[in-house]
Amino acid sequence: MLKSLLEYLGLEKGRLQLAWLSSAEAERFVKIAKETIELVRKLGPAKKLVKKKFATERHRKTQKNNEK
Amino acid sequence: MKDSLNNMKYIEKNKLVELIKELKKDYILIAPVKLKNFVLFRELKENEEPYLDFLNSRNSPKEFFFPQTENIVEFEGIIDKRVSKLEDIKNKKRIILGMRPCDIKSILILDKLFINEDYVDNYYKRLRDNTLIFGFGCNKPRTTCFCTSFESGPFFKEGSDGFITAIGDKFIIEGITEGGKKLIEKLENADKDMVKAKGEIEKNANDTVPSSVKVEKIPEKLREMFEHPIWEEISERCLGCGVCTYLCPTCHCFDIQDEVINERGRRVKNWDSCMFPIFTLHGSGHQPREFRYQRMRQRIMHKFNYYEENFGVIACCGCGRCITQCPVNIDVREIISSIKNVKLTISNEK
Amino acid sequence: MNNPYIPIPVKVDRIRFETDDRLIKTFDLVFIDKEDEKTFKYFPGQFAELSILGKGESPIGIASSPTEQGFLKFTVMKVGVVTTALHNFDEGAVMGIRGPLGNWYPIEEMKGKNVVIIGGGFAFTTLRSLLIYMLDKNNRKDYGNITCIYGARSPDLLCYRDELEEWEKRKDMSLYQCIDWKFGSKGPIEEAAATGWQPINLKEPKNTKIKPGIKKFTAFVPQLVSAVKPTAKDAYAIVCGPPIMIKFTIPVLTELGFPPERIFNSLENRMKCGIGKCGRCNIGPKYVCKDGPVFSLKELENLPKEY
Amino acid sequence: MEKIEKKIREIAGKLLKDEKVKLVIGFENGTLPMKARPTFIKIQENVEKLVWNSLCENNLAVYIPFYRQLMDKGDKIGVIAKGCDARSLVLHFQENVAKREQIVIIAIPCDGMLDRRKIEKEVFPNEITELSENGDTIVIKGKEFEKTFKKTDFLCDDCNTCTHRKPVLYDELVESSTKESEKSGDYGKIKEFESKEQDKRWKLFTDEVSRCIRCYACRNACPSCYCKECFVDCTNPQWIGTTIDEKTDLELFQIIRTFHTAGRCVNCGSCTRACPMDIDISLLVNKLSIDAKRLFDYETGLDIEGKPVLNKYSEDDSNEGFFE
Repeated sequence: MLKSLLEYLGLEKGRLQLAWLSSAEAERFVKIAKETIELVRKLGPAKKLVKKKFATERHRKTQKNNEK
Repeated sequence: MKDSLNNMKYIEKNKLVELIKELKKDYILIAPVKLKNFVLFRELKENEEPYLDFLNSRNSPKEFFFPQTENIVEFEGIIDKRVSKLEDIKNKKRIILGMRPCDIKSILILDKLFINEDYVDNYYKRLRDNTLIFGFGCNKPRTTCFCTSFESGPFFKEGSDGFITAIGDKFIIEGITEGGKKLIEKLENADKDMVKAKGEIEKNANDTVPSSVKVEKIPEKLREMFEHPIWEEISERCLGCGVCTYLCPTCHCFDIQDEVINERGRRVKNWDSCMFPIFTLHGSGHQPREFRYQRMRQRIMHKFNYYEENFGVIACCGCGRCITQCPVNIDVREIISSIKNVKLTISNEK
Repeated sequence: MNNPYIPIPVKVDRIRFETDDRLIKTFDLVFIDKEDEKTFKYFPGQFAELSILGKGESPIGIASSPTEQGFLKFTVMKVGVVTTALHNFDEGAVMGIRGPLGNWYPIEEMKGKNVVIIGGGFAFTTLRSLLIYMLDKNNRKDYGNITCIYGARSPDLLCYRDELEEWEKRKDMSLYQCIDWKFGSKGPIEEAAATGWQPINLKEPKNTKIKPGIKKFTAFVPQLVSAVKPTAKDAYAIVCGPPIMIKFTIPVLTELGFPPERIFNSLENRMKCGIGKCGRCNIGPKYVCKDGPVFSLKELENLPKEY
Repeated sequence: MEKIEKKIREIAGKLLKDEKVKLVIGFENGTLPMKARPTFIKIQENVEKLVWNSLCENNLAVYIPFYRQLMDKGDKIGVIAKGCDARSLVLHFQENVAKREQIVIIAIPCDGMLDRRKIEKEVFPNEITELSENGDTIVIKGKEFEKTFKKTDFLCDDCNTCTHRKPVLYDELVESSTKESEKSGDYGKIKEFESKEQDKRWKLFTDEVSRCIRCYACRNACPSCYCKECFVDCTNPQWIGTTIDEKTDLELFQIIRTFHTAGRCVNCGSCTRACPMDIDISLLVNKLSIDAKRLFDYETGLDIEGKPVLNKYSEDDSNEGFFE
């Protein structure tokens, strides 16, 4: 339901992945992890639900200082 | 008289947009804007027009002097030198256009807290000093307005740098302070008829305010009522949310919080509300205001007794926002009148 | 323009554990900019906001006395986010401080008078400041007899134990200490007695005859006050401790004849700004941060009981 | 309507007189023309205050957690309950907020409540000073106008889509001619939103939430939100930032609060109505209810013996969204 809600609100499909896993399923874990990494790579860096304003404001300032 | 006539200017309503465009070159312009079906004060964006046919705004313009979130310190990593956000506060002058007299009164009330001989809140003061306020007379007060109960009224001008009155298709603008006068000096002078019409409206204005509360002796009486059972009665339907305090133009309690993201951090002042239990919760778990009635009591006491005792003025301006927006319709006018009706017995008088 | 929200940079000079439960540490802070030291003028009883950027601020009583030069001392219990961060600091760490804030003990008014200091647990901090201040060789002559009654749950929870030992030996003050082992889980009264803590008549503490030379007892603070019977004549009582201790000590002092205007308490409440603006630490119209933390009993009697 | 009012007063009066309950929570007339508000009747004489009309918008179950101490003493509480209030009470029974025998449910099948904001919009910016109800029509008056509307055109969205107007559980039932909503369970607003493009949806959602002032009225008006310590108030660890200029924290607050009501929300619309900034919170909570129904064929607050849907596991639960 969480996945459905987030996708409904416009977060990229696949940004959240869920799986039933037992501690004995090592191979499946590796497979799922790899697939997820692959998927997220395709999606690129997260832009939504990332603290934007504050981080970028500071970032800009630091850049300016560096230029000086 | 002659001098005061010179300070009376006017502008056609449909010319206001041009004036604003002109002012925007040198000033940040804050004005009411229509959103969905309510009106909010905010900084006018590019090409955004103010909406002046409003009763009062949903939010209170106090947020332009006392922002809900305001950086007080910014830092990177651990600091070993003084850091201050003060230099960064935009020095660009601001104009608040169309602020209602009740809201201006609230700023005069807040001044006493933020700028006093004990300590000066520099952040508040800086914003205050950088802002010109153009008040806007209330031709149509709401049924929940009771500003006249607090030495104010729909055409109360104290605190305004200029004052706008809407008459027909014109705005009459009166310059009050030097800054205000200067801003409108290029406008055309109002003629005698306009000034007369304006005078007429102002004359009977106070009678147009439909609602009132009698606050005489309330502060003194409240002093004796701390232990009174009335608080439990009044607060029974309270949900404990922060609507009343966050929309209130005189509520000023705040929290200080630190926030760090990737080694960059800031310390901020955030609005806080005495209606939230966490407001007074001690680190040890001790809680001086555990119950809803204690928090409600704090809110009413703070406005109508403590503030009066500390600063000589009641911290309410009669705007009615807390009444219209409370999810369960708790009405401060009713609270005051029930306080008035309480008969103090000997046991309440310590 | 002086900005009351901006912390003054300080360096943590020295850290030591105060109690054996390792929850209380004392920090000596020195100003990085020596100019700040000159402007930071304070009196016993005042507090300051210890400020750790990224964590927040915590109001703590100043435990050092203005007569001690070169550092500020704070004794801090690990309870919340800020104090935990502080406890994790190493010597040499840099942090901030805002202050001095609040009012102070009536050091002027008490001149020429006897002073009874009553403290419990780690709330002894600002009382230490007061004691050091009055015992200072330049100030001692200004005050009459000084009696100090200090208690904690167990001996290892008493703060400033080195100094307590010194004060015990001093001729110009009397120090009484107590622990409440009997009531805790540590052990019976006999065991305490073997390590030097003498029993008193707990049911009728008034009837306890204190033998000269005996200065350590098993008792709660109010009972010990009752047993010591400090004279109220020309005397001030300064009380600082947990609320429960204050609650039971006040009646004892009243019975001994201390009038409300000569009993002083130091209170605490949740605070943020420390300068009477943020609106949470009020007791009635008074702000603990600005109008307090020191209140006379007489003042408190006129305020609502909401603390 | 008057009949219902009379009956409510009768039942409440009798319960108080016979000392069956200590307190009846119902509605009284408010001080605003478009508002009835919660009231707390403790003595029989006061039952005359009780009213019933299309302005009784609050979900009264929200008050139950405040009376735990009273109930622990063995006292009972009477609650005037619409369909949604009753379902919230069932949730409270399921989650041990109260025991079934501690609450006397006085049930009223409901016709849906009016949405103040929809009506205000019709006459904006003027103020409505009077509202009267007459069967299916409402009449509003202001200083310079008078208008008549059809009631069903101005119901709250959540009342339109309501699936159980008739209370599912009760001790006393006040009969009425209520019919279930024609649009019952038809979340057109949600479907419309869903059909938009992903980035458009995100923009709409973030724009809406950007007005949030963190007054937490949505949380406090919600009968399902009764945690002693809310995640937004935790300081150690601190789950979410405290500011309003960092919009991500506003978005997170709404998403997480919504998700905390997943399978526990009765879609009473209290959150949406309480919001002073007119944020359409039902846009989020309705979606969860749709999913609960779609994935687990579950509706909140129907079965007192049952458990909220995310509290139970069955082997044939839907695995949608999980890796195969």
